[in-house]
Amino acid sequence: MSKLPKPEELIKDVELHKTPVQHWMDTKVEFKPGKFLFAVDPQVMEDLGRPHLGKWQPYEEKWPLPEDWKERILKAIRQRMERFRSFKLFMDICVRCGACADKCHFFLGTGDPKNMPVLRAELIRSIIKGEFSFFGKLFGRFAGARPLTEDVIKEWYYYFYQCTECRRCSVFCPYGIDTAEVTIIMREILHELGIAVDWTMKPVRFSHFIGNHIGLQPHTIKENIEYLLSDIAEITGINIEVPINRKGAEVLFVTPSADFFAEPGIYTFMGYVLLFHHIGLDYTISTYASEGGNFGYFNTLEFAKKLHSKIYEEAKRLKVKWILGGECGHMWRVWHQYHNTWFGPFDYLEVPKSPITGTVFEHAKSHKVVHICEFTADLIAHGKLKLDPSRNDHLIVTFHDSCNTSRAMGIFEEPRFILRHVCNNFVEMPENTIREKTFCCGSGSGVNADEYMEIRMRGGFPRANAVEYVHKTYGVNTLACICAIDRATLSALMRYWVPSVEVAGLHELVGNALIMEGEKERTTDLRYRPLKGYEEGQ
Amino acid sequence: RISSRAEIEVVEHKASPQALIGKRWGMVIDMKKCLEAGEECINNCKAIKACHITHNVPSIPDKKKEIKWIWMDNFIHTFPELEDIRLKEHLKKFPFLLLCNHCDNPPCVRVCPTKATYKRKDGIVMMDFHRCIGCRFCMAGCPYGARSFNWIDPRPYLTSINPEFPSRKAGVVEKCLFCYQRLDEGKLPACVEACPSKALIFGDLGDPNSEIMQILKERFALRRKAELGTQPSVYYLI
Amino acid sequence: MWNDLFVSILALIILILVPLVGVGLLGLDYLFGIVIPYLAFTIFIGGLIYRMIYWAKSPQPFKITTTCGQQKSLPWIKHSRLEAPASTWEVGLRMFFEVFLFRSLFRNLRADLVGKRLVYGSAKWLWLGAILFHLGFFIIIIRHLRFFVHPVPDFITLLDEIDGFFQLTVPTLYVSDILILLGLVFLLLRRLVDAKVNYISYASDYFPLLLIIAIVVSGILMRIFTKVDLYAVKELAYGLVTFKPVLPKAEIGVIFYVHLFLVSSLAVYFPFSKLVHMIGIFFSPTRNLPNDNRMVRHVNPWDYPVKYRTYCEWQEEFRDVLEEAGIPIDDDWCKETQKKA
Amino acid sequence: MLELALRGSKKYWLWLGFLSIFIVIGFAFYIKQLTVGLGITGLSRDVSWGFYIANFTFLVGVAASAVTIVLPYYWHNHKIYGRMTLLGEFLAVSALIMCLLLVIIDLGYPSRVFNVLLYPNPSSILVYDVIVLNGYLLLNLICGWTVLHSYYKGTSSPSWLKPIIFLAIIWAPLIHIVTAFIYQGLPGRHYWLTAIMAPKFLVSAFSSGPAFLIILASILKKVANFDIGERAFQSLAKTVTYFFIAFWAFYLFEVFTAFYSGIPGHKAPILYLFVGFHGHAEWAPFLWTAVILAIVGLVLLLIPKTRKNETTLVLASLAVFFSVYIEKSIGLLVGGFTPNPFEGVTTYTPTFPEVMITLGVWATGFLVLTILYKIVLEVEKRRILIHS
Ligand code: SRM
Ligand code: SRM
Ligand code: HEC
Ligand code: HEC
Ligand code: HEC
Ligand code: HEM
Ligand code: HEM
Ligand code: SF4
Ligand code: SF4
Ligand code: SF4
Ligand code: SF4
Ligand code: SF4
Ligand code: SF4
Ligand code: SF4
Ligand code: SF4
Repeated sequence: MSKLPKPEELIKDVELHKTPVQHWMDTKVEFKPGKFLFAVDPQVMEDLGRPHLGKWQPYEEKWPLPEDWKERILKAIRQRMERFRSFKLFMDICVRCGACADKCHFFLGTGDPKNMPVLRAELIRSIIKGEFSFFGKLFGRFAGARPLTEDVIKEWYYYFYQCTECRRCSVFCPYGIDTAEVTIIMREILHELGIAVDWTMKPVRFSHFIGNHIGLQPHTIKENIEYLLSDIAEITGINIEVPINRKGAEVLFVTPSADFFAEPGIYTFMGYVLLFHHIGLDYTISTYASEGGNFGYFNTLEFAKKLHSKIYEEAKRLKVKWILGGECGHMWRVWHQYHNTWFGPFDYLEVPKSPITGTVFEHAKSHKVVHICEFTADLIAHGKLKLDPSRNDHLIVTFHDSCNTSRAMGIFEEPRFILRHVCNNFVEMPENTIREKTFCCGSGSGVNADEYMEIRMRGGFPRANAVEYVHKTYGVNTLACICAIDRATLSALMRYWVPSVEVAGLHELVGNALIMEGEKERTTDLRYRPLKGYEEGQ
Repeated sequence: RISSRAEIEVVEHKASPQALIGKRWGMVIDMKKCLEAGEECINNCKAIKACHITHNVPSIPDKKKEIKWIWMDNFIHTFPELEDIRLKEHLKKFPFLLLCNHCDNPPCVRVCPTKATYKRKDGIVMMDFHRCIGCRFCMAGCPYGARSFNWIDPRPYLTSINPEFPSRKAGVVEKCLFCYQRLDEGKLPACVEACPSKALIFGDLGDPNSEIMQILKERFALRRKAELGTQPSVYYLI
Repeated sequence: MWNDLFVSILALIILILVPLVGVGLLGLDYLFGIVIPYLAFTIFIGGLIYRMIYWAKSPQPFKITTTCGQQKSLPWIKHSRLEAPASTWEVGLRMFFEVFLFRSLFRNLRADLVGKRLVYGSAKWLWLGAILFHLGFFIIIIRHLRFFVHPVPDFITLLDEIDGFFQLTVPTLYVSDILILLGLVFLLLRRLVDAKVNYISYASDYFPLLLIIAIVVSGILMRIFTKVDLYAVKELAYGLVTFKPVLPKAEIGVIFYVHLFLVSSLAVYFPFSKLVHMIGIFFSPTRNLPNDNRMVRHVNPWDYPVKYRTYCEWQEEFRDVLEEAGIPIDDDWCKETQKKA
Repeated sequence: MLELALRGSKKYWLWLGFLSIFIVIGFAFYIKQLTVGLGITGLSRDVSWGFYIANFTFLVGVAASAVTIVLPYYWHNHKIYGRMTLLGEFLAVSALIMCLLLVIIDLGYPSRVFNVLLYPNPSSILVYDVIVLNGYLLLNLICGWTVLHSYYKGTSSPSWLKPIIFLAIIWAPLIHIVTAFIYQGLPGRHYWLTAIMAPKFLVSAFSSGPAFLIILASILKKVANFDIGERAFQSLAKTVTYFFIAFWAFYLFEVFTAFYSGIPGHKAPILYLFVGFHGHAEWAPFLWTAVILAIVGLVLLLIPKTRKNETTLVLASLAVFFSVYIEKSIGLLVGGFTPNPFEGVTTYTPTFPEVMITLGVWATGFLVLTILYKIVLEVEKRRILIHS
């Protein structure tokens, strides 16, 4: 991280409307510090029973690929083509119109043409043409085909981890070609050889064995929560208890484990707890299913399914009626798009119904999982919350739509509705950088590693640039979001690009604004920052 | 010259070998002869009939939509600018045959945006029905009301059809063309030929020896709205 | 880039020369007028069917709709039916807009780096060019039906009249012909001039554009300049579609055979190239699935059970710390699950 | 940016739907006119231009009037017009679209319209009019859209735009002068044959156009919460006042010339329009309405108190607008063709289909205007969006 240039210099080399003279098939990848991820520690793969290449690093000239690597890759490709119509189709129908080209934040931050989504997909499309198609073999480059070589594997490793699976490209593609889907499948294919990233595989191991990706053991979780509750008591004068692994609760609440432990997620957790106390919700959290986030998803779909199986065993065991999910992007993408297929049908759960307002969440009638924003918005709409938005007056807030909840779920209005009720100063970022056109933080999908800082800061540049704009124009000092990984990645991003902006979860702001019964006069927010009117000397 | 009027282009045309050739075609109409020919002749003017039958001119009863190439009117309407009361009184009983004047300086040609109305070298102000877009600028430009527009499909109003000459569709302007097609065949205009009293005399104003130049030399003749500078080629004898 | 363009131009020239030589010099009217069109059409239909079966054979394991608008959730929140469809009907609507109006392309933006600031401009030219080309193509195809059906249906005659409304030439030049040419030339120029698009273009991207331009130009030539005997054409075309192929006695003109041969080439090329996007768009899972994952369960046919760490295994490992922290222990559950197993 | 016009409130869509009804009806009648011919109008051999061309002439003025805002803003750096220039330019765009539609509709043979470009007659004013009108449309579209696009992107306008804006400023009076020349060069049409026609057109445009903008701006203030600012209103009001005075002064000069000289041909049209001629006075009530409106408008504009009050200002603007509309459209056309070359009077009254077709064109213009303004407002709104 020390070598990272100053923000003004980082993007100096970016050219959005010029391309190299050389054909893209002739350019090779170079693994420079700050621009690649470390390969997985073989021990991790051993523990999880997965193949691996032993100890190696990507910058090595010769990768220790197994003898039969080519056959294994081709077999894996063929198998995915049989299993995924999406993959097969996307390989056939791209017309290379280039509509997606300047939509990817990695392209905008690096200017590297292979970061144009179309070319990213072309990295594998060209192989499928070159290895499986007669005409592809015949016409070669003129038809966009090339043979599979070791360099191609390196290229895949480099570029399929420079895609955060954010789907921004898919919004603009006339056929909805989803390069994220291609990336997901290509990472799986690399896994077949044992090629994976250390930073994402360690959390997978933790999640698998301990239950959450940080490796918090049950008692540590409890201690952390108690510590947060004592803060709450100090700030609000209210003593709250958080039920853990309680059988027979109505609702199982699952959230990413970062919320128990890491700043600024812990403030969001304080917000949740205050909210549940405020309305008297009958709920429990679990130390077994203590991770909502899914790090398996960044590697293979099989891992993704493994890790989240715990949630449903826990729901069954605790005999809850339905599940409430906290703020998280990737977690919700997996929950929304895959869970019902993997774990359904859920006959042991009930159609979610808010015990406070009586609203039946019809749109979750089969899956029986509700997003916390849907839940809170419903409470506010029914006037069940006592709120004092002026307690957030020291903040000028803008909202970052997490790419996953935006483009793989479609949750846009609920968080905004909540924001408008819990704070007085809410500003939108420029139109083309929010909602379905939102930009990724640049470090999602398991690339949030320190050694990757340059790429992360480049990939996050479009998002940061939009924040910088509202910061300069309206004095925005808080970037609200509904994603736990965002809270980690955006914090780093803001420190680099727009240092005076802090990142907050949406429910942290809810927690600030909630008027609790029997509370003392609050003088600070949940982070012990003075509220407006209570600054030093007043 | 340029200051006095916008220049117009004069179009050459190819004449057939048997065609009548003139430098500047014109017409003299002797209204006295008509007067002499009597009410009967005036009410059923053979010249008008001949023209309209030859050129497939429809007879549309609605005055507002009517189409006419040659027609009769009285003195006051024909020469509104001649305010002289005694003259009015004197000429009240005269009929006047009206048609396009084939002006030497025709405003209709000047204003036509597509050159659908154009002036031939021999002085005939021509129409190209294919080119006319029906903008009716020429109608606003002509100070003599010589032009008619096909407001509706004229074909149902044809009493007889002359297959030798095209009929028009709705949307184009038309007017007397000095029987260019007959001249090409070496014949005089249909109206001239049809008048039993020879009240219409057709000839070359550019040739000082032509019949009509002789007549004009001898007799006093009127031209409509001469003060506008359009130089009409149709003269009236009274 | 120039290589790719050059190769596609070369390919096109060969395709034009073949009928010129074949019909013009060798007089192989029968081959070019009847055999090749039948063959091409067979390959076209066969190829498309093969494609569809090929795609349909792979299942779509997950419902991965791309949502570009508000999901259907609470009743008082306005649901974006088109951008996050929740029912089949809404999906149909979304597909309609995609197929006929290129809705996603309509969203297109252009990013520019102005100093240190990224700005996003509206960029609808690609959309316009694409619409001109595709809609023009569609209209031309429909209009061409007048050669193949008898009697000519009224709607085609009407389309013909509207399209040929402006009397620019005799016979009238169709407006759609001009527009499609504009669209095609724009798309080609874009490929050549826009650095990014240029970088991702192969010969197989230039070729179809050039081929279609050549088809359109030969058609316009036939209509306006080197007029061909339309009665002979209709005789031939009508014979082809009624499976009673006859070569008209009257001479049609080589240019017609060039047109027909290029069309046949396009038909053959179609199923095996990117042009299958025409069919593919209907199969696209990010667009043709409703965003109703939490309402309706989607089934993955190749789903398989996975091994994960069960509660009991986990409880065993952490029994001590759980007890120490006072978190409830659940042995009943372990017994229950073991019994089941 | 076009997509911004596709999102709007229920009222917005209702308004668009309301306009579309007129467009559809107008279009249906136009199809009828295409099949039957211009016979479905009230036009005749003697009055060969009518309601279509009358509206055309008026709208050319509205289009030209954009310059009364653009010129002070760009040339004299008149900052208070900042939020208005786009409104002016887009008003010109929609007015020109209406003009071009009306010209096409007035043609007997619209399918041959390209003959004007294929065989242009250099001595025909109409050819030049086609060029200047289309040129002005293009200029305004380019200027307006480029400025708006840079607002949208949040950048400053490109430097190549300046010369184009100045060209547009010079071009604006041209469109109206050339349109005046269509009339003013015809021999035998006494009412039109006057050198003051072009200046009169200009001053009428410079009064009715800004008056229309005042009305539009006050509507925008009500329905879209878009305020051009008090000073901009007053600036516009002054423009309207000066030019409106000039307009009626010019008219009176013409009346003086006709009646002092006593030339019958010159008097006749004016007599016909106001008091009757040969027993015909079909349009006198309209012309007198125009006069009354003019007086009302002028009084409201000249009294500082009523000029400064927005309600009375809008009333005054409405009076000015309709006063000019009556005189310049129908008065001008009917006056020009009456009496006819035979000193007779053929009365002209627009028919129902004619009026509906014209309404359809106005509705189309308003539709275009609404959409363009909607985009402007959306872009403006996105520039400032603090929720409080
Ligand atoms: C091409 C040509 C036939 C040929 O084989 O030569 C022709 C072709 C047609 N004429 Fe003509 N006319 C042709 C010479 C004439 C002539 C003779 C001449 O030009 O010397 C006339 C009479 C004089 C004149 O110029 O008007 C003539 C007067 C008409 C008319 C009646 C005028 C009108 O517009 O109403 C029609 C009827 C029509 O337009 O539907 C007509 C109609 C047509 C139609 C639409 C066929 C029809 O009968 O409905 C043909 C399409 C023309 C187009 O431009 O769209 N054609 N037509 C001749 C073209 C000459 C040229 O280019 O100018
Ligand atoms: C469609 C129609 C005009 C219309 O707008 O109504 C028409 C349209 C043309 N005719 Fe015709 N003719 C049309 C009726 C006729 C007729 C019959 C009639 O007058 O009712 C004739 C005379 C009969 C005959 O067989 O001679 C006719 C004799 C011609 C000729 C002269 C052929 C000859 O050798 O005598 C041409 C010139 C040519 O072929 O180059 C011609 C040429 C044309 C052309 C190709 C114009 C040209 O300059 O070459 C027009 C074709 C436009 C197209 O492709 O759509 N058209 N043409 C007429 C069909 C009406 C119908 O009800 O069928
Ligand atoms: C029942 C009468 C009828 C018969 C039989 C008929 N046609 Fe036609 N055909 C028409 C009519 C009517 C049209 C005009 C359609 C149009 O406007 O395009 C037409 C149009 C055509 C055209 C298109 C001309 C154009 O440019 O639009 C061709 C070519 C043609 N016919 C050829 C043939 C041939 C070849 C046959 C015999 C196999 C045939 N026709 C039999 C009535 C007939
Ligand atoms: C220097 C003397 C002079 C002044 C000052 C003057 N005019 Fe004139 N005006 C003339 C002359 C000379 C003509 C005749 C020109 C012609 O016939 O083309 C004329 C013609 C006109 C005509 C055209 C009459 C026609 O039908 O051709 C109008 C209208 C007119 N003036 C109005 C005005 C107005 C309004 C003003 C003041 C703003 C004005 N004049 C100031 C000298 C003057
Ligand atoms: C204050 C009133 C006024 C304005 C504004 C005005 N004019 Fe004039 N203009 C006149 C008057 C009055 C005449 C008539 C004088 C004459 O006939 O010589 C005239 C005459 C003309 C003539 C000469 C006509 C002829 O036949 O002699 C031209 C050309 C002309 N104006 C152009 C313009 C142009 C171009 C503009 C605007 C850009 C303009 N005018 C603006 C008052 C005005
Ligand atoms: C359902 C029908 C179709 C749809 C929805 C469709 C849609 C699209 C879209 C959205 C594009 C991208 C925009 C562009 O680059 O122009 C495109 C490109 C293209 N389409 Fe289609 N298309 C269809 C049918 C066809 C057909 C029938 C053909 C021709 C034979 C065709 C040929 C092409 C070509 C050549 C391109 C690439 C243009 C370029 O190079 O930029 N399409 N199509
Ligand atoms: C991909 C399919 C095709 C395309 C894009 C195409 C395009 C065109 C175009 C643009 C024209 C100019 C005139 C017009 O627009 O109607 C034309 C004319 C023509 N085409 Fe095609 N064409 C295609 C297929 C065919 C086929 C299969 C035939 C065979 C019967 C054919 C026969 C003709 C003929 C005879 C003309 C002259 C028409 C006239 O003069 O009116 N075309 N074509
Ligand atoms: S937008 Fe879609 S079709 Fe176009 S280049 Fe990108 S992936 Fe291919
Ligand atoms: S999914 Fe996101 S990161 Fe991946 S290529 Fe598309 S835009 Fe880029
Ligand atoms: S962390 Fe948030 S912004 Fe980043 S990739 Fe994930 S969802 Fe997108
Ligand atoms: S012109 Fe001839 S026919 Fe006609 S009224 Fe006079 S004399 Fe009779
Ligand atoms: S009389 Fe009228 S139509 Fe005839 S030439 Fe003169 S101006 Fe033209
Ligand atoms: S109506 Fe026809 S002839 Fe008259 S001016 Fe217009 S185009 Fe020319
Ligand atoms: S000269 Fe010919 S066209 Fe003219 S009026 Fe006489 S007959 Fe008719
Ligand atoms: S009355 Fe006067 S202005 Fe009219 S035409 Fe005659 S001289 Fe000219």
